[in-house]
Amino acid sequence: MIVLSLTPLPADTVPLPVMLLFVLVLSIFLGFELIAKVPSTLHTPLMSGSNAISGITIVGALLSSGSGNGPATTILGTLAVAFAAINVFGGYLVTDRMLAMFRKKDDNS
Amino acid sequence: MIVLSLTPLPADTVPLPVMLLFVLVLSIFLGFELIAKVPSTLHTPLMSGSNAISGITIVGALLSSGSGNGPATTILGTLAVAFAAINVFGGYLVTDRMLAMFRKKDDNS
Amino acid sequence: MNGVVVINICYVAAAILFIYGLKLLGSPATARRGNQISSIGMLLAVVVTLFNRGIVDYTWIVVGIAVGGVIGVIVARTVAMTGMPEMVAIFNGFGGIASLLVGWAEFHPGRGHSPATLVAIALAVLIGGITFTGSLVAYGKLAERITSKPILFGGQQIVNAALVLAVLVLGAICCFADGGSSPGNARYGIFIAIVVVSFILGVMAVIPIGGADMPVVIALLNSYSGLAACAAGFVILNNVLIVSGALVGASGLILTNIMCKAMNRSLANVLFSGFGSASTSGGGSGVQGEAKPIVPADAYYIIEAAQSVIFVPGYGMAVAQAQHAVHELAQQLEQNGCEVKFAIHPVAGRMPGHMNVLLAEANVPYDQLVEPDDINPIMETVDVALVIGANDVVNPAAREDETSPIYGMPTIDVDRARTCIVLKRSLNAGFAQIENSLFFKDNTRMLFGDAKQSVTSLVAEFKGE
Amino acid sequence: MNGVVVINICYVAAAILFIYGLKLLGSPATARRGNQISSIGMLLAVVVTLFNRGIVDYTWIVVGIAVGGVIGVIVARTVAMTGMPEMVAIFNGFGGIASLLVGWAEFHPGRGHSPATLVAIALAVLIGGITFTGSLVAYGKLAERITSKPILFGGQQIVNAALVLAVLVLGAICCFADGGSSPGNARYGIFIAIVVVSFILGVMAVIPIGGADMPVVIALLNSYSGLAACAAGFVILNNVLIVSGALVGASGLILTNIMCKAMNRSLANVLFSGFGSASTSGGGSGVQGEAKPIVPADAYYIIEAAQSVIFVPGYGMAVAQAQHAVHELAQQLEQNGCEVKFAIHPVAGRMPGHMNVLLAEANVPYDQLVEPDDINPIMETVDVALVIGANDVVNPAAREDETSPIYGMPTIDVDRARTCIVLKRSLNAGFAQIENSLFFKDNTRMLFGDAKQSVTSLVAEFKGE
Ligand SMILES: NC(=O)c1ccc[n+]([C@@H]2O[C@H](COP(=O)([O-])OP(=O)(O)OC[C@H]3O[C@@H](n4cnc5c(N)ncnc54)[C@H](OP(=O)(O)O)[C@@H]3O)[C@@H](O)[C@H]2O)c1
Ligand SMILES: NC(=O)c1ccc[n+]([C@@H]2O[C@H](COP(=O)([O-])OP(=O)(O)OC[C@H]3O[C@@H](n4cnc5c(N)ncnc54)[C@H](OP(=O)(O)O)[C@@H]3O)[C@@H](O)[C@H]2O)c1
Repeated sequence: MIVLSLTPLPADTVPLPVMLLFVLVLSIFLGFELIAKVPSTLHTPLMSGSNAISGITIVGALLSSGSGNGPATTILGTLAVAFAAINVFGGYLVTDRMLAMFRKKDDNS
Repeated sequence: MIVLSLTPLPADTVPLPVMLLFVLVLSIFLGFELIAKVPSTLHTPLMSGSNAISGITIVGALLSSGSGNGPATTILGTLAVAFAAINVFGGYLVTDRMLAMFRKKDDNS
Repeated sequence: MNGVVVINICYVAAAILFIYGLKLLGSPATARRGNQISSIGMLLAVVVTLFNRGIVDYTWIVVGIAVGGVIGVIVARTVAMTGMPEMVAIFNGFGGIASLLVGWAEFHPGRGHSPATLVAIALAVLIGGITFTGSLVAYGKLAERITSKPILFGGQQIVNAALVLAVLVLGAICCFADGGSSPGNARYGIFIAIVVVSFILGVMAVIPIGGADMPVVIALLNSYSGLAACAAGFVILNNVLIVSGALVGASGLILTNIMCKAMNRSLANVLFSGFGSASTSGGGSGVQGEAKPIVPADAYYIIEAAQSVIFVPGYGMAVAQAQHAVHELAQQLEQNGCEVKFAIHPVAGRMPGHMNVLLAEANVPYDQLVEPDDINPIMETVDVALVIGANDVVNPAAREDETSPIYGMPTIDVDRARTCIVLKRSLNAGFAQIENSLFFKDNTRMLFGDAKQSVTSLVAEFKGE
Repeated sequence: MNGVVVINICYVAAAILFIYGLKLLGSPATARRGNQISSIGMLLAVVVTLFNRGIVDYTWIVVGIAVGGVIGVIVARTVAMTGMPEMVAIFNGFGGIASLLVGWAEFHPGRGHSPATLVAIALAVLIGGITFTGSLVAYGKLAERITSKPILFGGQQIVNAALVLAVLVLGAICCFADGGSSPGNARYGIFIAIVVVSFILGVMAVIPIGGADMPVVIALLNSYSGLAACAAGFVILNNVLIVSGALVGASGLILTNIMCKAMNRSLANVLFSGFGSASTSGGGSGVQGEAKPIVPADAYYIIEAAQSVIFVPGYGMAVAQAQHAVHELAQQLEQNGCEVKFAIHPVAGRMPGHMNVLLAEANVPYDQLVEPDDINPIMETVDVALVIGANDVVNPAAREDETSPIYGMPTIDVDRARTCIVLKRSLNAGFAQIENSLFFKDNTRMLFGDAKQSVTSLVAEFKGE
């Protein structure tokens, strides 16, 4: 009764790009839901905050910059690291600076 | 200057279970955002509708039922198909029946 | 692009349809289309699966779908709107058992599994099993096939703890012993033991919970049936199961949470306190004063003169099937120049949104329905509050009596309306088994009798005019 | 569990932190914590990446982070709140160029790529390049380093179409010729051509758009910078880039959409119509009647007697840096027993939420801010509307004049307040270059002069009492 078989279920082989597509689609939906809830008061910090998040491309930049794949890759990667780092540091800090200013009625006067 | 290397970037090998975990996490967040928006008027259809969606396990059931991996697997799989099909057919139909009854003021009287 | 890629892209599309369908469920105007879109997603997922080259024989698939489909269609066509809670309960169970069987079938082929897959199988079986028997018990309690009182016995805690321990130990052995490489009879025995213990656990988890709390249990089991599908998704490494399971899991949890908040109780209190057992029940009639009965003819004079009337339906409206008569009365009142609203408490009836569905069935437009937060602030301006078979959700004890078990629960404060007319058969308590001081207030009148009959007589008075 | 699994689980955690951070941005009370949580996610993503065994040399990484970090910190510390729009514009550009460089570096190593990867690289370069130069032009227009008028020339459409065609052809050759197997000099040349054309496209896309529409462009470019990161994520097959990129992409698109709605124009109209070019501008002063000027002393008597005052700030408040003075005046009015609110139009100023940030900087509590939908219905009950350097967002032509280019745009209807006092330097038009009939209404008084000076004189009148 017990048959030894290794029937290849398709999912065993879900191709990585398809999985990434799945992640993309879910993130887009989630992004719309989350951001639609941000009140207009916070739209400027939202923009500078998403500047900072778009600096995530630094992850790819680090891999190139440190890969040791010859000077061209290193130069391009290092430039990318620098630009992305401006976004990350500048974006988060300026957002924090702005948000620190938002107060409710009872917090002041 | 051009070096032929095949530096293994880690991402090339993102393990499938980790990808699935990623999908799970994103779906949970998305689920909470979406369902928190369903008004209380629709909570009963929401429950029967999610009954229907949980019938998605029929996908796994089909693979077992039709796998030809011996009678035990076929029986278990076929039972699973039947139960899941009850959920799918019953869930969607009853939800539709309910939702067809919801009317705005100007639709009637 | 090979077949596997196409199949998987279709699964992505199916998941998108589920998500988009749920999004449309956010408004009554688009909800029906949302449900249809979701069902197209399901169709797509099923159809592409049939193209999987792992499937060699379609005979039993057809049989399974036919049997399940016919049963599903019949149930969906025939179930009464008042029977929704029971139907949802039993369907949750079917979802759970299906996931359990998928895990079992995957365990069965006799091939070795990685520990990770074995963990996923064990979770699918455990959650699926608990969901299955738990849902059957919940169904039995709701349908009053078994007592709706909490079933408590000595040493219950100890038995439960032993069961949980057993399932953990069995699970660990099943998943990690000798790396899962060989199936073996011993392992199979352990597996079957896990199945059995899961079933027992499901029963034990639900019997100590009183019938009034079944809606919470059902929502929780709904969530579990989603999690079981998720676990099955990790077993067969399939995305769409994981996404859908997570959506259902989130849905059940949110509803559970909403109900607990509406009852001002914690989930732990609902699950473990034996709320509503003999010891807490009060039962019986008027010890707090004298209730003032009224006959339909007199009630008619009151509502006929009213400028604004709110209806507050409760479980009794479902029992009496009075929703159509209620709508007729509302129309008579409106023709009479009176402003009519329906105030719906989130836990009125026996499941979330229960009253909304019944009123929708009776053609009451949903924009005439208001929530407690909207109506309570202007309750003083309401001439007559007509309570149709509601009890716990209008109990002023929640505001006034700190010793009451429901103290702090948000209610519809009908006692603050100018006049309140309560339609029920007796002075008996509601499902929470708590006395209701509303019945003895000065501005309350009791219109005894079956809700449908009482409402019909009121309609007759209007028509007789 | 090996290192790769750990690294990838950390990426999942980083994505969760980004998502949770954005969720907390949903309320001003939790927004700051949300931003901090998001930054922890970024830190986590960077740190685990450093553990990647593909990284063999940290020298240039340290240099890059140090240079970028120092510049970022300095900019963040020194930028004035009124300079936010310019800063966001230029940062978008940096995000775009970083993604372009990542794609380029990945193309460079001289190894073969699959067509799928080449497509991802081409997209990262294309979107990144457009974002970069487009943002620089937008920055220039906002900072008025280049003319803020639309730059239009004959044959523009044809040039643009040719560029788009060129990039498509080049992209197709680069990705699909000989299966991408060899890098080769020819392919590299084509790749560089794509980079160059992307840069030109970015410039061409933004120059025909007028300065008043730059906020929309910036939000759209914000979205693009996210999409570029997404594409880079497909290049290096990394989840966290895809998730974050999608979040940013959604954010930019939603803001774009909100602004277009608030202006009652379609996105296509904003991008392609050359709105605000010389031909549509009206310029100049009063042809519609006579404006009634007022001096601060008289304005003081009006507001001193008012029971309720709303402030309607616009871009002129930012130019005059008048926010602190405005808050002081509001406090004086409140001490005087008057009810004060700030009505903020969604496109007042030069970016969404611009006025909110300035008022927050001046310590105005955010619960004193109201939206047009809240204040318009009760405008008749407002004694005085004080318009501080706003123009287009209070233009009654949007309601009254069907021929006006802004007809149908929702405004703050200050002309329906009992009295309206407008603080600006002249009768000149606002950024949309449209006449404003508000200035000539019976109940409008013009308090000419720099907004800060005018407000300060009003405060002085109060204090002089
Ligand atoms: N809906 C949910 O999701 C949910 C969730 C969790 C818990 N619950 C619980 O369920 C209860 C719901 O409250 P509720 O106010 O709707 O109902 P209830 O408190 O259970 O009271 C229903 C009342 O209806 C009356 N009734 C029964 N049959 C009737 C008939 N044919 N004609 C007229 N009256 C009839 C009964 O009184 P007589 O016997 O005197 O006629 C009874 O007191 C609450 O305790 C709530 O906590 C609900
Ligand atoms: N915020 C956004 O997100 C966004 C997005 C897209 C488009 N826009 C556009 O930007 C415009 C925003 O409207 P708005 O009403 O805020 O501004 P506006 O229409 O641009 O008008 C600003 C007014 O401020 C006055 N002003 C300038 N400097 C001043 C000073 N130092 N003291 C006093 N007054 C001064 C100017 O008049 P004088 O020269 O006479 O002083 C000018 O008319 C709209 O056209 C909108 O469509 C904004």
